[in-house]
Amino acid sequence: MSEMSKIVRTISNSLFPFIMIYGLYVIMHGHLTPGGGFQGGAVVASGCALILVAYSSGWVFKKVKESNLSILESIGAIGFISLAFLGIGVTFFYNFIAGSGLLFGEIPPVGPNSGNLNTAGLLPLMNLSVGLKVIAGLFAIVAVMAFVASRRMRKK
Amino acid sequence: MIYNIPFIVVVLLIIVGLATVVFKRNLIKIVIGITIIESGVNLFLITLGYRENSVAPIYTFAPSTKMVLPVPQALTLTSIVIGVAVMALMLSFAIRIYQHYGTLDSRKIRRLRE
Amino acid sequence: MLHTPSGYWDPLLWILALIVAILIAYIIRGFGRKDYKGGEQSKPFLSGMDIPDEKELHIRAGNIYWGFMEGLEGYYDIMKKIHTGVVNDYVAWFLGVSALLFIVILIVGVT
Amino acid sequence: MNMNWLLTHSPALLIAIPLLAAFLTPLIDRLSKRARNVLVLIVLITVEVVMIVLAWDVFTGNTHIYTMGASNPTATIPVQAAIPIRIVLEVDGLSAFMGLISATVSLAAGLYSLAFVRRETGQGRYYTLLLLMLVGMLGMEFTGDLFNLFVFLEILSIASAALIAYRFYRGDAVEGAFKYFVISSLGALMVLFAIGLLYGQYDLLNMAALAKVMKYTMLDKIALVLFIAAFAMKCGAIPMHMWVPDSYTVAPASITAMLVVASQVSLYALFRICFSLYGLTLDVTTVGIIIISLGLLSMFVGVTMALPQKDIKRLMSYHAISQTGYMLLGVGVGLYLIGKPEFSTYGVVAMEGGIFHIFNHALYKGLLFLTAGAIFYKVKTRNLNEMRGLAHSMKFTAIFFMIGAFAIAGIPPFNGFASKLLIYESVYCVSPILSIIAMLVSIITLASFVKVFHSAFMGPPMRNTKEGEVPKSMLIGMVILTVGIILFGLFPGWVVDHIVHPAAQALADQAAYIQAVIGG
Repeated sequence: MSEMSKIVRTISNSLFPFIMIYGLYVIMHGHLTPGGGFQGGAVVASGCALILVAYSSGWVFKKVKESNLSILESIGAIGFISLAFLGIGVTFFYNFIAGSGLLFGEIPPVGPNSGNLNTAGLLPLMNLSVGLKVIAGLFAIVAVMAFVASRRMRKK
Repeated sequence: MIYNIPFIVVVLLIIVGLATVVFKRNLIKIVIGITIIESGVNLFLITLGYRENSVAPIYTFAPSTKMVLPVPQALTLTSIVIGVAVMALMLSFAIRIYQHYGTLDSRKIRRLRE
Repeated sequence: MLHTPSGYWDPLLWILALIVAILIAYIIRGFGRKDYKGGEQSKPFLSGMDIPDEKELHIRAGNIYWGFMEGLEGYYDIMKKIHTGVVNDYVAWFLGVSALLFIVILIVGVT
Repeated sequence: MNMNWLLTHSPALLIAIPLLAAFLTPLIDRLSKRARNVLVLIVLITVEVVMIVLAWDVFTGNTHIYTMGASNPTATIPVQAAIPIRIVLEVDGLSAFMGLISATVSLAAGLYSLAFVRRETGQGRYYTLLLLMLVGMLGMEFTGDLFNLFVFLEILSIASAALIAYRFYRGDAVEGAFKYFVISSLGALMVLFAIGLLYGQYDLLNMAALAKVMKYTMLDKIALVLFIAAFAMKCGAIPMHMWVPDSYTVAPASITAMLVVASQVSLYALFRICFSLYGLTLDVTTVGIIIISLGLLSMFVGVTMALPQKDIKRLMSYHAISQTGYMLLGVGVGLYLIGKPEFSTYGVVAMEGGIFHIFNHALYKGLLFLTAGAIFYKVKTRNLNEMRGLAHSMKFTAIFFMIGAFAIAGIPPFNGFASKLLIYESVYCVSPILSIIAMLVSIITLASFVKVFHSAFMGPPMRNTKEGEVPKSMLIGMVILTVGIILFGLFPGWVVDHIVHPAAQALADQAAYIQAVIGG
């Protein structure tokens, strides 16, 4: 896959930050609104895929190494399971931060409210680590597939 | 009757997907068939979660009416996540098979038989 | 000891019996002639043909049970034809069996 | 960290520890290969030890319940609700029994892999996927929740498909993986559809709570058909068996041993659905006959197809199908007789035979596949026509192979005989023909292993092969399984009384299963 025209590149350049911010918003607000780690991660990864399509997979692989992506992916997964492990004093997956007043530890008010980001305990942290895993994983999948396909085309 | 339309679509999607998997010979089309079946099943799950005159289970400025139980939505999401992994792995198998066999025709990809 | 509906099974007892049987066989062997050194009778005989050197003789896997396979040729032809190696056919078999199970369970269940 | 704490949390720990280690392996792999191997081994041994401790407690009569994220592990029903809505793990006799099998075979396969895949690339991911397979198996065995069953089923199939294609530079490996994956994801989707059907009617996903309100309506029957078809396909029952020889043949030998257990886990899911979920509401005669006939077909066709094979692993995969038939037969007879007066005498024994055979099968079939891998490691071919005289250089492998072959053919005093004896003597109650076919299949099994032994190990030594035995770690992997075979063969009475009987009892007693989760 070679580089696309300047128009495509410019437009994807200007779209990319918005897609990123929207994806990160979805990850961050996972415990309040529909969405969460996977959905936001998929949005961010699709933004990365847009860059991939606009600028050829070879260019992307000069900037990002596939092995680094898999490290990020492992860290995301380890983070998720470690957070679950932290609650093992009570039960596995026990939400010990909720209602404790720590980060994300406020007790949400009962009934309709405006949505306080600083609630829900472990859930936002888990959303973050799942988001990290999904961004790295999906981007690696798309990038590797594009890279293999483009190498194949060049051979012909 | 109107509430049954999603279920009819579910059955149609699953039948189309199964027909694709059985009758299409191209590996990529087989993968597409599996994905269509998966969409049918996902639609089925999400339809089960529908309740008339209820709102989505989001607390932000929600009117104080009935909310739906978000379990079917959670199931559908999980199944979508799994579906992504399945599709990615199948497609990478298809790429590898194309590299080795030079074809995607399932009738020619049969070194293992008897 | 393992109890079954009509008896029991004890491997230790079985091993004991095996040892006794081996002992008896060894004793019987002791009655044989000590001075027997082999000869023409101990060589393999194949319709009077020359036997190739024993070190080169090995029947390969494809030739073992040839007669059995020949006898059941019709069965094996069908079974090998069924296993086509085409992935669509595998799925078709799965769906066919599901359909059969549907018919059996739903119809038998109604009556 | 005292014993009680460990026992309470062990169901969750058994799934969580390998899961955490699975994602740690690729990171540690970058630092040092040796550290990675040590980590994998430590985790596998830990899982085995914790599993034995847990299983011992379960076999003495305590069913373990674990509710994820609850304030108390046994609080299955939250205060605000009347039904179990959290993820519940339920470890009863049969779960613990299957968990023991998975942990043991994984340990053997992990040890074996250390030398077996030493020359391949991407070993970090190999061990990740191996541990994920273990997670998938244990999860499927322990879960008390239908949707979780589906999730772990998919984890198991994705990890196994990726491992079947591990030698991706060979075209046939990828082909086998693709075929396996298409059919298994189709089966998993059917399972998901069936779960949706049940959820739509009862608004429940917990198996015990579902079992309590199960009415066996038309939709329940449709769901049952989908469950039976999908899980019978996953365990390789005959008309849907084609993926088994294709994928078992091309996978690395250690993974094939794991795949055998993965198939047994699908069998477990089939039995769990039939006995614990549907139970007596089921039309037991019809479903029993279906499972018995699937078993008979698998036994007979599997063994006859094994006889003419020239590929050593393909031959063994057909035997795996045939041995699965014994389990289907034994437990199918149990299902057929349940609720009838003969159940307490013949039915229980048939189920014990079928369940005991699962463990035996995992041990000796795992061992046989590992020896086949050792042969492949040495001579670089799977074709039986091209090998001969291997006993000259691989004495230990030859002995292990003989033990495995005797055990699978049901020669006393090895373990295969004990479980087959139970099956022969009890299925006689339904029809004498069943016993006769079972014995006939055993004889043909012996015949085909005589063929393998003759063509691979006997005869003059091969030229162009290196002298000497396979590396030590591979031998240790085989020794673990061999010791299991011999111990189970010598003390079958003890094993049946203390391990198999609780498992069969847990399967047959649906009321206890329900009560353990929702009480009353």
